[in-house]
Amino acid sequence: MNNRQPPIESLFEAPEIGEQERMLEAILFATIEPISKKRLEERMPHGCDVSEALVNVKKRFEGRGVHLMHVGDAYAFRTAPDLGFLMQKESVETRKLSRAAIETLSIIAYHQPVSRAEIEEIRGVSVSSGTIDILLELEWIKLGRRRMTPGRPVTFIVTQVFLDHFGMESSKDLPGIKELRDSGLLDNRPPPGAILGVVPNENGEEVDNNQDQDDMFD
Amino acid sequence: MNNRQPPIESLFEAPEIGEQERMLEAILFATIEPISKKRLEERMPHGCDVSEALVNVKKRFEGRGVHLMHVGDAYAFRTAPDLGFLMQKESVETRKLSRAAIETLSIIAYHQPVSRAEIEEIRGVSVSSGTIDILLELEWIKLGRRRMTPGRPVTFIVTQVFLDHFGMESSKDLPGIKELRDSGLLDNRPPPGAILGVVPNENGEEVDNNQDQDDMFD
Amino acid sequence: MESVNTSEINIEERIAAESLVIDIDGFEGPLDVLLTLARTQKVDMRKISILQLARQYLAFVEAAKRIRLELAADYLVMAAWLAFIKSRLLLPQDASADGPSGEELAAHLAFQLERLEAMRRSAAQLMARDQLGRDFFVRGIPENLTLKKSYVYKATVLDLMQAYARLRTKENFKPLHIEERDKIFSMEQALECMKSLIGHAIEWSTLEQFMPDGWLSDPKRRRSVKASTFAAMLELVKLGKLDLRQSDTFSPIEIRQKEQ
Repeated sequence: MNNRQPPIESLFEAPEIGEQERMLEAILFATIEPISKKRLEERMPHGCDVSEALVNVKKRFEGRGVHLMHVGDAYAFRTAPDLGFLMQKESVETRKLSRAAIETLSIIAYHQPVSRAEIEEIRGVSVSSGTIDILLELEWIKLGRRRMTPGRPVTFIVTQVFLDHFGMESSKDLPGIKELRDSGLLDNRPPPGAILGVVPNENGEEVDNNQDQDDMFD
Repeated sequence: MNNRQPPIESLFEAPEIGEQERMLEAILFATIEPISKKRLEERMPHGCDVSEALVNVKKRFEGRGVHLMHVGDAYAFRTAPDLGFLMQKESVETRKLSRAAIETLSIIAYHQPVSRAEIEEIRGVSVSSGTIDILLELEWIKLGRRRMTPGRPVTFIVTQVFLDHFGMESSKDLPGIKELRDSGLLDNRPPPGAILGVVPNENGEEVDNNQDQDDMFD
Repeated sequence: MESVNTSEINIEERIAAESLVIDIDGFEGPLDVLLTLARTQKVDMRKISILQLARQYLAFVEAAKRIRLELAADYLVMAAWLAFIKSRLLLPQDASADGPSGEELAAHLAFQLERLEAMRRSAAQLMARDQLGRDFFVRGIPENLTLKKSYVYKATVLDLMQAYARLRTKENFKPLHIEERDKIFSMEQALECMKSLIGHAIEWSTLEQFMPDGWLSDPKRRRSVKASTFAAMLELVKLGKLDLRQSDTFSPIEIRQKEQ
């Protein structure tokens, strides 16, 4: 514990420069935002030479883990930029792909090369850019050749990363429709609500899959 | 600006001690809560001698406006207490504790681990749940181990937040604790005969302290 | 040995006792009162005369009774207890008597008082220490750890196949065709339609009369137009432009322009 007395008398006589530096250090440490020289002068005892003390404090922290930085017209302690890597913590989170993404991916895998319009036709709903972006970012799909039809739409194909992730040598390894049916996957119909109901897409927009809702009024 | 490169290679070779000190300064300056030595070691590059670096950093900041404080098994930078008068802006209005809460807190600090019945015996009155709740809420006390006596009462102990708040490294720093211990005032001296154990609770019902009331926590 | 006579307490003690009584709410139980009384003896807590203290306390209780102050049970329990200690201290020690001697009981009470006083003193010293947020301060601009979050997306071949299977199964159903929208009569349309008609509805008319021609033959269109006209009607009632009535459950709903 430090037993120096607060310099009450300093209202009339400024504390020595070393003490002024200690004061600046404490204020700069505890202040919740960068603080201007004017505000520092207001908070320091009367008669202090804040400019000189600031220069000294800045010098004292040169080359240390924390620097006195000039932020606009204000001052603040900041971690030395070269130590920023200590301030990061990596975290990896496992996420499940959204239904839209996995459906889009499966369409690309089974139908490649396939255009966005074709994906939309198969899914029966529009495909958001977000969905495509996630798949592109994952490097599971990439752009294929442009289709030689009006508008020259881009097509999508799956990548080597995709094949590696799913443990396939080529997209021909994907089970065919017949196999799907034989394995019972095609007969395993999802509950009607899941297909026929109002399904929000990944943007939270509701996509009306169902044209027969008005039955409720009969 | 400091252009030293982050020591990427340090996975295999620890940075020199001066660099380790800079790193500690950066980490400790950046955080509010005290950080345990173990956590510091996790965040520092492999092979660092955190203990030595901590001693050096502590020394470097001695007598400055900001100190490295040792709190329990953790470390934190705090402004020097003698400069508190400069900090009206940062002052946090703390809840004014009741006399009962203050006394209960100090009994827990000096007698820990201590059961509720023991606190009541020392104060000669029952301890309301509200008092305990306030101290728990402030995170100044927490539950300790159950006493291995009949009824297995819970005990209370003070926390690292408590030590941090009062600027103590451990409860050995409690004012006058050595004298109190030497004079036997911290001994658990059971009353001669059973009748002394009878202390009325706040409803005026007599509660036998020897049958620990703390069962209410069960 | 001093005799025990509560009427003999001196004026000073009485005043002290009465001020205690008046202040009773300021005390935290009988031990607190005892400690306050003990301080009036102006001796080291270890040299306190328990006998004298017991007398002081009993006088305090007597005084409280005299001014008919309701004392909490614990004050009376303490009084009984002190009377017991006093009798043990005053009577010659009976070697055959059970339980602790008067001296042992007195010593423990003295210990309790000394301990309570020590704790009070310590509490004061503790609170006088430099405190965080009052005398010393934490970092004002913490640089929190930035979490570099990265996501690993998980999907299996089975997920892929099931998704595809779901889509192919869906193909059995008719996709949504835009031309089917012509079977929908929107609420906006219904509102338009009704607003243009209510000016003429001076007499009660059924709701059906407000439904546009050509919408009632096709069942789907009839459903839609019924629903939207009904909703539009409610809206106009809410706006205070229509009155409505229905004579019985399921009987025709009738509306007319609200009278001005």
